[in-house]
Amino acid sequence: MNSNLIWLVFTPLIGSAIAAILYNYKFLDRLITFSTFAITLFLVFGTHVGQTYSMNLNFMGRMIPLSWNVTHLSIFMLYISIVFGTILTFYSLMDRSRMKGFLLLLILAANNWIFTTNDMVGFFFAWELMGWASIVSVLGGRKERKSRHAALYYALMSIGGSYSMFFGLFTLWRLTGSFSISSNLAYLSSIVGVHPWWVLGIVSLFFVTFMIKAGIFPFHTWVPMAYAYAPDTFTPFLSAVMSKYGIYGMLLFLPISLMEKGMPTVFGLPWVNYIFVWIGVITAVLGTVLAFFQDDVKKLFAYSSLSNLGYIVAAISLFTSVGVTAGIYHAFNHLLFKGALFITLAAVISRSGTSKLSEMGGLWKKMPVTFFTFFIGIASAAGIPPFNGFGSKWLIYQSMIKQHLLFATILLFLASTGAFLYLFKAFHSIFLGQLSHNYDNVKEVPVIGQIVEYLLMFAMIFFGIQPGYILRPVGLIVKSVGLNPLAVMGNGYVTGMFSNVDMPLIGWSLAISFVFGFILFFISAKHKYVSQEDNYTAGQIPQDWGLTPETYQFSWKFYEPMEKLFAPFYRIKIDGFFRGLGDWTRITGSAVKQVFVGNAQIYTLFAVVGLIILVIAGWVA
Amino acid sequence: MRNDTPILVKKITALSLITILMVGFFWAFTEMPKGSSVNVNNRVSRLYILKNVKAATKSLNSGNFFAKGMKPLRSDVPYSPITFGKSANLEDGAANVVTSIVVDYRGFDTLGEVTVLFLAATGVAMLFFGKRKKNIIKAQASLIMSVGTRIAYAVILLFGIYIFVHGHLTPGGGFPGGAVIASGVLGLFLGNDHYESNHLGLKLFESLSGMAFVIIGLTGLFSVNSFLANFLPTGVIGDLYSAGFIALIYIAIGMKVGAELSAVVDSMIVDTEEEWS
Amino acid sequence: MMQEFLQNYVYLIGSMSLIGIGLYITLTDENIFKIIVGLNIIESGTNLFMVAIAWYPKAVMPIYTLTNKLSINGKVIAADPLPQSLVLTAIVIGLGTTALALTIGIKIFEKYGTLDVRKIKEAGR
Amino acid sequence: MMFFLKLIQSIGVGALSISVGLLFMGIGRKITARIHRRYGPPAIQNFIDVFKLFSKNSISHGFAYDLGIIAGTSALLAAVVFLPVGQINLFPANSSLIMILYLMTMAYLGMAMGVSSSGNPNATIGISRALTMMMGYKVPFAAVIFSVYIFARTGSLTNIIAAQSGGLLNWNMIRLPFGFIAAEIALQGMLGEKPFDMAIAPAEIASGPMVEMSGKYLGFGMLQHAVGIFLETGIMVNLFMGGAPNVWIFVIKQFELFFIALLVNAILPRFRVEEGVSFMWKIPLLLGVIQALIVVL
Amino acid sequence: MSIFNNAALLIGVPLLFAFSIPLFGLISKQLTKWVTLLTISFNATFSLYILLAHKYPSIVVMGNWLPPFGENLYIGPVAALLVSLISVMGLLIAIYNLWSIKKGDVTRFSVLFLMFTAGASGMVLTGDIFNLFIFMEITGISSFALAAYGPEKRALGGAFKFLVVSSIGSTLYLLGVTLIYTQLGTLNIAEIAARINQTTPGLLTFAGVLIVSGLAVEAELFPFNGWVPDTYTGAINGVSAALSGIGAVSGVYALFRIAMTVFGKDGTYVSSYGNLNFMAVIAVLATATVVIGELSALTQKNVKKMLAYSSMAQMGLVAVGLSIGNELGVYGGIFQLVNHSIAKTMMFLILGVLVASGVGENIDDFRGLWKRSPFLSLAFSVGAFSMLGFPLFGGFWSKFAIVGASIQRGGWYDFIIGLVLFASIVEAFYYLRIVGYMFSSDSKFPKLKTPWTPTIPIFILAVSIIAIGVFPQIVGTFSAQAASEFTHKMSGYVLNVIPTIAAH
Repeated sequence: MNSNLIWLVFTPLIGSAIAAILYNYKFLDRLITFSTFAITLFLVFGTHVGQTYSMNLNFMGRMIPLSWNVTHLSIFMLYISIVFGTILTFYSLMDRSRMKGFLLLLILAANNWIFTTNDMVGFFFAWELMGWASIVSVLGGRKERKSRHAALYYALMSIGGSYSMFFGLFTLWRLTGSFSISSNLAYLSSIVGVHPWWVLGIVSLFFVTFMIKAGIFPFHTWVPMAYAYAPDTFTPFLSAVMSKYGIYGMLLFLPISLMEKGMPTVFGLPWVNYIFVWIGVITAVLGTVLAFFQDDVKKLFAYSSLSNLGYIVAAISLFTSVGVTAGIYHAFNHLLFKGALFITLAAVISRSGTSKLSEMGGLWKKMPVTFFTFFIGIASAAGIPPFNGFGSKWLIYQSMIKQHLLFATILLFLASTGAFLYLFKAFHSIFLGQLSHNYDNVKEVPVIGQIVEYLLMFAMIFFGIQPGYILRPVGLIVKSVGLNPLAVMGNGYVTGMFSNVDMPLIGWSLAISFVFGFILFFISAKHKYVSQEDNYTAGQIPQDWGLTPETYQFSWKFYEPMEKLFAPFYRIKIDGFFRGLGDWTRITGSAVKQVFVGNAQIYTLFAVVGLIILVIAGWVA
Repeated sequence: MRNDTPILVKKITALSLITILMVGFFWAFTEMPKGSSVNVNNRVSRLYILKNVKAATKSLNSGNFFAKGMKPLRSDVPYSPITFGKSANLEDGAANVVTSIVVDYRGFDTLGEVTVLFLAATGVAMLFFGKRKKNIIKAQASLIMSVGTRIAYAVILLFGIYIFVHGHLTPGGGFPGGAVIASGVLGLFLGNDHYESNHLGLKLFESLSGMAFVIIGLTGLFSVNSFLANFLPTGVIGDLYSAGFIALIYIAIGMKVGAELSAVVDSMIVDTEEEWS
Repeated sequence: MMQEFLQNYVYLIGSMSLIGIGLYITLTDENIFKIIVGLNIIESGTNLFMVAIAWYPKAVMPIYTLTNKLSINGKVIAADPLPQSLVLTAIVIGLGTTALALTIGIKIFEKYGTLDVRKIKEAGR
Repeated sequence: MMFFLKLIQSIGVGALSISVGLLFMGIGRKITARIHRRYGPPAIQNFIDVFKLFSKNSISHGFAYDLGIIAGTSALLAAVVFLPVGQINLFPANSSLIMILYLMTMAYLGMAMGVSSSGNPNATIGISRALTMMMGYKVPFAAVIFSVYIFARTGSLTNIIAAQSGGLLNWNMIRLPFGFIAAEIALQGMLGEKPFDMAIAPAEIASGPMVEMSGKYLGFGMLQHAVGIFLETGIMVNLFMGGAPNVWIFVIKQFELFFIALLVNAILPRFRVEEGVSFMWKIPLLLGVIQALIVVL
Repeated sequence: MSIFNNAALLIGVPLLFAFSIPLFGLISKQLTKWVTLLTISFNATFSLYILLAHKYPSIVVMGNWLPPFGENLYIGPVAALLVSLISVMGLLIAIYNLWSIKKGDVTRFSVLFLMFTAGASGMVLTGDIFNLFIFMEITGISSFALAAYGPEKRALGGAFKFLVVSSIGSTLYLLGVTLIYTQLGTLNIAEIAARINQTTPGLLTFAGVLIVSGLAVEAELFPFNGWVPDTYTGAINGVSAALSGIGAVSGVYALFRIAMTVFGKDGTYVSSYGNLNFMAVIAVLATATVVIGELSALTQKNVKKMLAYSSMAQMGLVAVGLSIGNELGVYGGIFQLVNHSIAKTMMFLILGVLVASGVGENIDDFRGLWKRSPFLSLAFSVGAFSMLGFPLFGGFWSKFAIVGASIQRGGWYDFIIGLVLFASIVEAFYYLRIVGYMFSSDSKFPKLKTPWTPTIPIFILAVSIIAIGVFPQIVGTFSAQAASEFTHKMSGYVLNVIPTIAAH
């Protein structure tokens, strides 16, 4: 029966092949993609923790064991990724973006493989498959040149990452002679006390890969480009699911830090973990700061994703029970709300035809369902109770304070407040404010899109007030990595270190106060609806103030004061390093090219010089 | 080193490089066997000279050829003394040991060698391919020249044929013979302003003689079950009709080389104009 | 002394000098044909070197004739025939290469209009 | 039964917060007027205003406008029930400070959504300023909160109050003086009083967020401000002044804090937004960080 | 020792037909191309038969003189695999040539092409160190002439550079061979390999330096590879394809046959006798080649030139893999050789078709190619992905093995592979840039009409890349056997040729 683990990988591959054949027929392609996701979901229902499977791959006459092992973490990740994928592909049935279903299915196959495999060969293979399929997927964005550029950038980062992992896994293989993840991890844990630097080196090779995939601080530069210029329907998957692969990988390796007895500690943390907490915090703050002034809405939310992943990394790096719980919980929450946000963005962009904030505005009347989904999405993302983003953020703060990481916590809080700012900016610029006359004929998304949006709304509220449904499996994961799980008092409770939060209570409180608000609203004097243009400044023509209709919408420089505040930040070009590296390589390339001068004589000279060097070497040796 | 390096720098660099290289060479030669200590008996040539390769093979197959430490015992291979004009049915009948190596023991090299020459000639002809221009007469050949070359041509041709036919007995063979023949053709070109070689004939000679070589080789493969094996009786050493297929091959080579070099001369002398349209 | 030098080193020095001269020409002369000549000289040096290793003092020619005994008491006294046959091959190969090189040189002169090796290149690197 | 009891108590707390808030606003107007050598309106003027506004017809710009403005008040009311008010502590197990702060954010979101959907750029400018300012004061306030968390080893207001029991010297105000000063300055920003009132700067942007409000909408706005004052000063009282044994003392303590804010408001001019934020990130944040270092080390 | 003399036909038949092609040329010029095609297809069939029917290891005795006395061909796993590769590539390029070679001296071109393929096969097959030189020259001379073919003048310049450098190289090789002969008195590779430690170490080192330098010219290792860019760029595309898909294969084979079998010292990692470890020398040269090649290709705007530099770099990668010297590394190297041969041949052929249909060689001309010719751009991308080591494409497995082996070896190979991987990122950049250009939609030009003849080889090659990627054992099985031959010089080579050499 355990062979269904294989089918988890093969079903999407087969689906992908069929979809690839039919890819010219967009609807069929999408339909097959959706149904494959649904079938895979059924296969996941048949999967349970502790299932293992192994087979041998013949590699140069030597058998390489491929093995599968379902852990609590893997089954959790499988469920959340596939359920989200199913919803997304259902949404994509009526979608007009150029996402290729078969590529998504390839990613699904890699997804299932990554989450269930217990050998590094399979892990690496799946990782590569996932990386390349996503790179090709990014290519189909609306802005062709930019998406090509983004895909190239992403590809280079991703190749760099996979080479790093390549190096790491073979180094482990050299040391242990095995590719099995679990036994290699056990080996690393066993020698970490003896050779901490070795272990650190090897693990950091893997971590570079994971950080690149998740887009953590020094390697975040590809994220905004790739997210922004990917096909609109693919971006939700990229942000919601694919960024979690890096987190998954980090979670695999983090238990080693438990054993790091030989390492000096800072605030009770091994210093490596401490550094990672700071990396997470820097990512969170950086994402926030950079998100403020984006005019491209997808870029804005890409930076937002960055920021949230910073939270997750900071939390799981603590490797305390609260920290890991909070990290995984936030990973789930981020998947849900950022998925929902990007899906609504896809809906908006497909209707309005632009992703520029300064060109949109006032769409709330035209697309009410989308508007509400987006509203709840940003409420979740801002961590407003009782929606789903709150609990995890709350736990993250607690886990940080528990370690007395005060500055880090303050910065995270800054990031969170900032998040509210840019989220509102996006909200305002898309849905609120003046409706441009370009969008007079914009309609709500088709029924399928609305169904998905209702579903997502429901999910965000449901998992907000019933966090127990997530916290219980998270608790199992925490237990399986060797930490004490947090107590789960009930489905509605988030249990913290210092206090508890009763989410349904907050829900009730809000609901009742809303009822009172509405009662007050309806019993008081009448109101009448007027058009948006009928307002305080209605008598004036914007042009008189030197304003164009775009700037009248006031999203042009929403946080202008902040620009002055953060000016020093902007002077540090974060991706300058990578661009510099690229430029340096290019210049070196041009210089090296000069070696080949095109003169037969000089080529002969090279050969003679080479010969002489060898002769001298032989002489000396 | 760049294209615009001054010539002096270039020369000094080249000189110093070559000096280092020469020093290296001479240093290596100090370890080489001196001229006075070269011992053919330590080399595989001993077997070729004494024509006891078959005996060596037998000893090899019985495992006695290589001593401990994989040192070959070439001097221990039994041999029968060879007397010129008397010894018959040797494994290789050529009196000229170099020829026996070139054509028989290492005949495959020679096939390759012929091919190289053939390819060079083909390449030359290919690059000069095009519409033939009228011969531009650079200098009128004198009467003596034009008559003399024609007479000499016959002699040279005959001499060339003699050289390759006697390849297995005397110094010489297919290549020198062919070259001699080609020099005759060159003489014709120099002596006659309007001389045109018979292209069809050259081509036929070239192809057929080359094919003959391969076919002889293939005959060996099908009759003696080894490519380029000597399938003819070797006769008495020193006889003209001896040494099996060596003479046949040398005739083929001679004709081929003669035709090829003539063709090279032809293509180089005759001006052509390219046509790619 | 002199004899020993002649026996041991003169061919080697000769061949190496040829190689050196050829290499020098190849490395310094800008004329294509001179470069080809240089290559040819290198080849000659190599061939001389190969023949030189075949010969040793008092060696006889490796041809059976009525008067020429190649072995005395089981000891071969002839010059080594194998390098000689190799040289034969090498000469022919050198001939072929030279012919082709000359042809290419002629065609280069036709098309580039120059024999300067520095000018035979494309604009973009 | 329990549910209804809590419900009624909650309604009571809500009503208390509204009335105390409106009262404070009225007193504030009076005091400010006296400082400005004016007579000023009566202290209950704001109650009158609210009733008046709710009975007037008004215009609206759509359901988002309605919803947002209702949400602004309701969310604050929902938050206020978790605040321990003197002896009234409705949900002692559930009074996490961070939770209350985040729930307050809902109110800002609702308010901002409502006024922005009107499409008036002045409102949006006001919102943008308000949010920018929020970024400014939240950070030093967070520094202080986390210092208190670490100091008291708890995050629940109930427990923080309990930790300060036993007299004046146990108050965090005394124990964490730098933190208190920082929080006090942050409170000035939270209340939107001068020098941090750039969001509603009437002369520049026609009262900013309130520009499109009329009738009951403005009424809701006033209610929200009232509850906001109650909630924010209440948090400060609980954090630094050891809570209160009963409601009256609680209100008096709140008033002390509000009074300081009023005095500052009355005498200081207004900052520009970026000046305000950078001020917040210099002095209060520095104080907060000093406090945090003292606590941690 | 099993003797399989009929395999001499692999050399004999092409020679016979090469000599006879001028006669066919008298009948019809087009016929000669078909003769070439059929001859190479005989070679391909026969070598595939040898490979698939597992007729190896066996030797082919020439002239009935058993090794080490006469000459012989040795068909080991390496030779069987590479001869099949060379012949199949030759066959596919010959199919392409049916369409592409229409002007000029078609007859002689056919002869040269046929002998180029046969010479490369001979180089791979031969068991005699001097015979190797002869086949090197056959390959060399035919490739000089082929490279000079074509109406463009740059062809001549490239061919001349190739000729000069290659002449120096073959001279060095010949000197080295002579030095070895003075020591051991034999020219048979197996005997030399077995007795290499009986030589004077100093002279051995010197001979090794000469031979390695000489062969490095053919194997395209820096600094002996100056000719590569100009020659590849100058030659017509079919010839460039042959040079990278056939010539380079035999060059690398020869280099490692000498370094690993002749000079090699068996061990966990093959090293070499003499004062200098030639495997290490080659590793250094190869790394330099990879880095310099990729960096030079980075800023190329001319796609053909870029492919040329990339070809050089890929050969460096192959050499890195082989120079690691354990089974996994050699496996990876040979696998990479096969992959590179297939992919680069295909890319040059595609370039040829494109150039013939009026698309320029410049990278800007590739803009929007996807719309103009979907098949060609897809195939080109497949090749590029294989080069980059995209999973499910052939190149993945070989790169995987090479990196794995170098890390397994550790030590300074960690550094080498670090450099190589850096270079691979550079490579990824320029290949993906082209792919990106091809799939952009901003093209104003009409659709291309692709003739069907050249699409056959391109299609076969593209399919085989994917097939190898999905089922790596297609090549992997043979590559593993080849690795075992290379890494065990006595049991893999010497004893198969001269079984009684170690009788004592």
